[in-house]
Amino acid sequence: MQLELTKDQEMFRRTVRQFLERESPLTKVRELADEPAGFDRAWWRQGAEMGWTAMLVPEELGGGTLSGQGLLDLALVAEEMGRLVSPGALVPVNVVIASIVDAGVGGHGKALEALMAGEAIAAWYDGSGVTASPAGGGYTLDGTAELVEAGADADHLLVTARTGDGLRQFLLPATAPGLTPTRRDSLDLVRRHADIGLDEVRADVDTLVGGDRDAAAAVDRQRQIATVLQTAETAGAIDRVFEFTTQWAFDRYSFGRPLASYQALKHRFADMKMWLEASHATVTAAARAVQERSPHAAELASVAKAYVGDRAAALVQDCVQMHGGIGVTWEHDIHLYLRRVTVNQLTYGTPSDHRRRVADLLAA
Amino acid sequence: MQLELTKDQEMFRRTVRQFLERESPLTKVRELADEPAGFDRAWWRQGAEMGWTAMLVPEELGGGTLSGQGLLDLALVAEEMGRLVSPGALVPVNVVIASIVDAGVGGHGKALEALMAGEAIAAWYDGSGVTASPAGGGYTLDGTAELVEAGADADHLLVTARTGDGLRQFLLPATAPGLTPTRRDSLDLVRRHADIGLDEVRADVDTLVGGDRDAAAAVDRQRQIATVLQTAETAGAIDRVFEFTTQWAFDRYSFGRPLASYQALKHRFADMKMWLEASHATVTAAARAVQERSPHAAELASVAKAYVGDRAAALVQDCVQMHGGIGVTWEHDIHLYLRRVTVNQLTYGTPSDHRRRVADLLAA
Amino acid sequence: MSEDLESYRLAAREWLAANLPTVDGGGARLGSDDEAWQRARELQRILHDGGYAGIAYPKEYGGRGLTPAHQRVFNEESAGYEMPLLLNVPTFSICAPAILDFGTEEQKREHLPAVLRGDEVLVQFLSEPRGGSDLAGAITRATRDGDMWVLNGSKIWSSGAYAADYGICLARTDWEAPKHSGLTMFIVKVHQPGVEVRRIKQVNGDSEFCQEFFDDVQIPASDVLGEVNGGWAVASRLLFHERTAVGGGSPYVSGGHAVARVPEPDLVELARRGGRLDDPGVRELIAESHILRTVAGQLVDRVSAGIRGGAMPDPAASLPRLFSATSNERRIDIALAVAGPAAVIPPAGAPGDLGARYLMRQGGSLGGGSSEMARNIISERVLGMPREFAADKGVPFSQVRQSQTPG
Amino acid sequence: MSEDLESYRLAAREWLAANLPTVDGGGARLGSDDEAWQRARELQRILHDGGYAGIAYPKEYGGRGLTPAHQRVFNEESAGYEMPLLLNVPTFSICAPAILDFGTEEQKREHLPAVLRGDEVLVQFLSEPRGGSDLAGAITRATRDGDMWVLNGSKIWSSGAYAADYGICLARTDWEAPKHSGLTMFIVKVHQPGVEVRRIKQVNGDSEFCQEFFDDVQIPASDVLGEVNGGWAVASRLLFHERTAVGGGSPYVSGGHAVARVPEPDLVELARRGGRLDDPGVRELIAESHILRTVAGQLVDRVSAGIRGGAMPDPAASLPRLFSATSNERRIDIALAVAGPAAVIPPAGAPGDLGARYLMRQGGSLGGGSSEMARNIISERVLGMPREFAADKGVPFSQVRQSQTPG
Repeated sequence: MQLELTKDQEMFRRTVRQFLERESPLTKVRELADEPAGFDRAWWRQGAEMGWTAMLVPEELGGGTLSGQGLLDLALVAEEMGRLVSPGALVPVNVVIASIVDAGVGGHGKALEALMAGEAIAAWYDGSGVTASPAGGGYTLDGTAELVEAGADADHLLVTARTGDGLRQFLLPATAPGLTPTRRDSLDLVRRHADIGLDEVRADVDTLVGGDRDAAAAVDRQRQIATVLQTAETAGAIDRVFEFTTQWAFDRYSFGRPLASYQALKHRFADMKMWLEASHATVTAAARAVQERSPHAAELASVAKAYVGDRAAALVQDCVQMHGGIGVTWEHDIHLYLRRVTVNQLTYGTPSDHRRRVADLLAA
Repeated sequence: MQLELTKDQEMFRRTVRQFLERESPLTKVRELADEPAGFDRAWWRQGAEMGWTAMLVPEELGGGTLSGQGLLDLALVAEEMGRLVSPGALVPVNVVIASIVDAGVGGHGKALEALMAGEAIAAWYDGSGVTASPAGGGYTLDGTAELVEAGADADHLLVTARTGDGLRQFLLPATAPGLTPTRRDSLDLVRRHADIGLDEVRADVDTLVGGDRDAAAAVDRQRQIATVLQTAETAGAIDRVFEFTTQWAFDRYSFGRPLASYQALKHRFADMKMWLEASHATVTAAARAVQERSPHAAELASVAKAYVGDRAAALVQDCVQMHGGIGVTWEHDIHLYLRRVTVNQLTYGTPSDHRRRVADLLAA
Repeated sequence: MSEDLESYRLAAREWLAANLPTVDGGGARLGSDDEAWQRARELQRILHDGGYAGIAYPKEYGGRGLTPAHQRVFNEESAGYEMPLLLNVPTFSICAPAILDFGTEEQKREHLPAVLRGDEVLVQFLSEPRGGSDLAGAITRATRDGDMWVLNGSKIWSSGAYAADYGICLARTDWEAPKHSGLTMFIVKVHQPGVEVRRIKQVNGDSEFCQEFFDDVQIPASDVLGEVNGGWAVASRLLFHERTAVGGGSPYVSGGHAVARVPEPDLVELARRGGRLDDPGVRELIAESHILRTVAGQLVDRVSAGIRGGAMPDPAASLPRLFSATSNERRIDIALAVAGPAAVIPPAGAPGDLGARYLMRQGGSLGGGSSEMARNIISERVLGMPREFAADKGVPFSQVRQSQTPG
Repeated sequence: MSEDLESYRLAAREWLAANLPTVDGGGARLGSDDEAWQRARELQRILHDGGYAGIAYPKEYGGRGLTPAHQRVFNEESAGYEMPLLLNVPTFSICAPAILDFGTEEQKREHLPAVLRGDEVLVQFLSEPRGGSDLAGAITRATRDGDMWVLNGSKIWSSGAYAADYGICLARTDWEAPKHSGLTMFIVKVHQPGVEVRRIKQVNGDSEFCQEFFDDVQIPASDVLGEVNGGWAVASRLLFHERTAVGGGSPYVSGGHAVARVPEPDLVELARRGGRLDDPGVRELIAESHILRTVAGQLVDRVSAGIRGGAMPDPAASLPRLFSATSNERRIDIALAVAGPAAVIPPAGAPGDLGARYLMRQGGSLGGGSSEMARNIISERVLGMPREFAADKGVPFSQVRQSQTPG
């Protein structure tokens, strides 16, 4: 949680929290586990109305922020979603929205509109598994886009492809001939990933996002945004886990006194509190840097992911341990959080990937 | 410490301990810090008389063991030396002795005799910084032997050199023309290392150890012996540190009760006790495997070094922490131990080197 | 003696080859269902009839009266054969030994031969929903009623209770005594009126653990194990047997492992599949995992020998316990790091069990007393440090504060 | 206000350029010798005469009466200039603020202007050889004798005491009261009969810390700081100022850092020198170290803002303290791993300070209260968990058990 919120931000956060607590409490999340997409489109539309898809869009395009710093505002949504292990596709939808806006809307106005209205969902692929070959004024795309969040459920796919001349990005409709998504299982109950096969997919020039130039810088920026939102979500998740585990330590008695009175446990809670505050600190710093397009943005985003990725998982596992046997039962909610932070840890770059990224920047 | 000692071993251990406590207590070790070689030759000869140089030599060559398992007996000496951060050159002398014995004594009888009598000291280099070029029936050696224990003080140098046709090992007198040792500083107060320059050093065929065959297997065996003795010494050192730190925790009162009554500290002592026993367990297992020339000897030696190297340093640092400010004063003895275990950790292969070695064996 | 062991080994080898089916690589057949339990009973019957059941149990109670060394020899030989591993913990290595230690002659004759024949499966009823690791804080109550005791309350974390015949159950019988002095241990028939066994689903989908609810369950007075209000002595002994078994040092374990082990993930293979086997960082992780596993085994050997030979006190059994719990946590973290995202979002067709293992990472520290309890035991009973302040010490149990929440 | 700050910044920039020498890269000039202390006093005099001493101290005691924001602005501008950093801790940020909080009008007028002129250096006399982190367990005694107090005993871990003019000294004045209620704080002249200051050599060769021996030292009654037997309130305040300073949040620190920092080892350079800069494992370690340092700074910012804004309680200052202590330990381990054997056995001509740093690795957790104390504070005063049982609570201090060994 950012420490100092404006009044607008405070109110917005409260609104989002109330909405999530009412519309997608953990009982609902458990139910959604059996749904293919893991979330409900009507629910998502309500979120879009609340502003979940507007924060990275300038006012003249129908968007708007609370504080003038859209990414910080959006991080509030991510944190609240983390607190309730919410479903949805906050990261890819907003990354794609930001990409369209950054690149100049061009022919993607209708897609942008649908995404902002919550009528459509987008997926985003930034890996190196797809190649684009020039063909008939446009390109033909081939390969496999692995591990795409919401990949089987999205209406639009922003795909990064390699060419002989750098990277290009294309915004394709999910219905494009030659696109074949295959769902993957996930540890998370409601977050969905798919591998998408691309077999001679035709991509005309008007599907390009950012024009026919190297998209490397755009991809970097997209990754930074994804990292900020993902780590903010994780920070929200561990906030909540730490809250209810601390409460448990006060309520639970062993040998006639509460767990919270045992020094060995107190010290572990102290360490966890430190990890928690440090996680918030680094997420906030990364969000600011990315928002301001600071020259350190890439570095600070990777710092945040490497730190939060590892510490959050350690924190939740330690909280499981604090709960004893009940912490590993299906009935207890803590595993929902452990699933989410673990999936977050390993997607959009593992902590190890991000450490290597930081090293590249340091040794450059 | 091996758990089950024979009566002979028990008595031997007691004798060694009494000798070290009398002749080289920590006050003496502090004095020796100012001596170039870091130890006294007369003291070393007494050790040799006690058997420090005999355990890896068969009876027919004037050696002998206590238990029939010479390396396990010798590990007792190493442990006791660790307990008092003793000076001396136990590892290189015994490695060189074992190498001569293993290879067949040949023309190295006098050197072996002098080493066993404690009249001479040997150094050993197993790195890749020296090349041997055939010349006039023998070889010419060039290069730098880095980080050689007792390198500037030894009378004999067993040097491993690369040829176009595998490795060779030569036993050279320290006086050989073209050998130039340069001392290096060390964190340890009495253990000395040097870099030895080799400039067109003439090595006749009779200086070869193991003949004119590839010495790779011999070097492997030497490394195993070095690792066992070094980790045994470290295990002895942490034994002693754990002893006096535990005592400190009982004696030291804070808020009207002993440190040993604080659960957070008790739990750290429990972890340390676990590391300590695990260290002894893995050292003993490695010593047995190397003694028996088990096919797992190389693996278990590296397992021991990787485990003990890291845990011992962590244990001593944690014990420093338990002592508070006094633990980082020159006056307190604990830094002598920290110096020794740290130098042991990083020489004869770092824990990282040994992990990579284990991985090579696993992935082969 | 050692020649005797050698000939024993050869005879066992021959008998095993002739009487038991072999199993593939991964070791024992896993199972948490009724079929697996049924099969374990059948296998035990085969062992029994062949003279290989209860090798270190006394002859008068259906065992063979041989030494732990004979059992070890047999265990070494039985590697690769299908064995009734499900019966090792708690039946053979925890519950039956406690009956051997504390049972009346009648109890021993009733239960032990049946156990060794595979006819009786035993389970521990110790933990309680509000109790955590404070077993002596039990609030399940037994009230004397003539020749019978009447049991009410609930127990939890009993492994395989649904398949067991009897539970060794700790209940409070005197509320005005301090906590340890008001407990009694009972041998309770599981399948009888008033006992409800509910299986607990765990995050990895297993439902081997159970919770039991007791509603006016009738227990004959002759089924008290040990003394009335002397139940804590029996419970302590159960805990000792449990630590020993989990630490790998029980003389009553039959077959290679105390428990049916889940096969280890092959990190070299995982890294190879991810194209990362040449990465030195990944290689170090793989090695670290192997090193921890190796040292864990070496520590079991050292501590078992130390306790046997008297060089270490019994509670030292907590050392390998703590090591295995903490190193297993680290090793599963390593497996996740080596596998990367495929660990939690497996590609179609790939095995997806690594993520589930990660969710259960704490399993080793929760079963058999937590790592925290192990650290208490090591510091207090191995190193002799002062005991933790217990707010419930010497106080009538009726006045002790209890948890606000079950779980 | 923010325009005021901007013009203040410009003026400071100009003044600094005109009046202070710049220093190279590594930042402040290090020193633990008399010369360095002398230089610090001179520099402080220059600042004072230029109107930049005690920016956030009240005007009536020689300060400038401006806001912490002004001090921060000045600190930002002073980066790269030679500054009297030695005076920051404890003089400016711990001792003088305590005099401001608790001193009589006379004491404030006597000491604070002198401090801000660079004429007085202060030191804390809190820890004792047998005391560890239990500061309230002090057994150094002061006995009233007419208008004077007579001080006997010993203090330790006072940094730079040999160069200081006054020590803020905690002594026991009532042995029949419980520990916290029988303490009094004194302002003790260091260079006077009966005070012996002995420098303590540390493992890295530094001898900045001292031990003091008091033998019938005469203290005028007017030099009591705070109330007689009310010394613990003053000590608590000193500790608060210390946590704040070490955590980076003191408004009284002058210059870029609270303390003169030893330059960080350059891991990229270390790895390059060892030929290991291309090793991915080594690269990850280098990054991990950088990440920890970065997050440490981010946490300082967050917690400072949190305490300033009231979102966090004061004791939250222990969070960045604990982070910096534990992460520095990890970072020095990393430096050692990156450098390999050259860290502890440097080649001829190479710098050999990494090994010495490793020996002092615990420095950060020992100074300013140990990491254990930080964890107690966080769990008890930030999270509100129950306090540790104190065996000396409410007991006349004369009956409290003491350590068997000094140290």
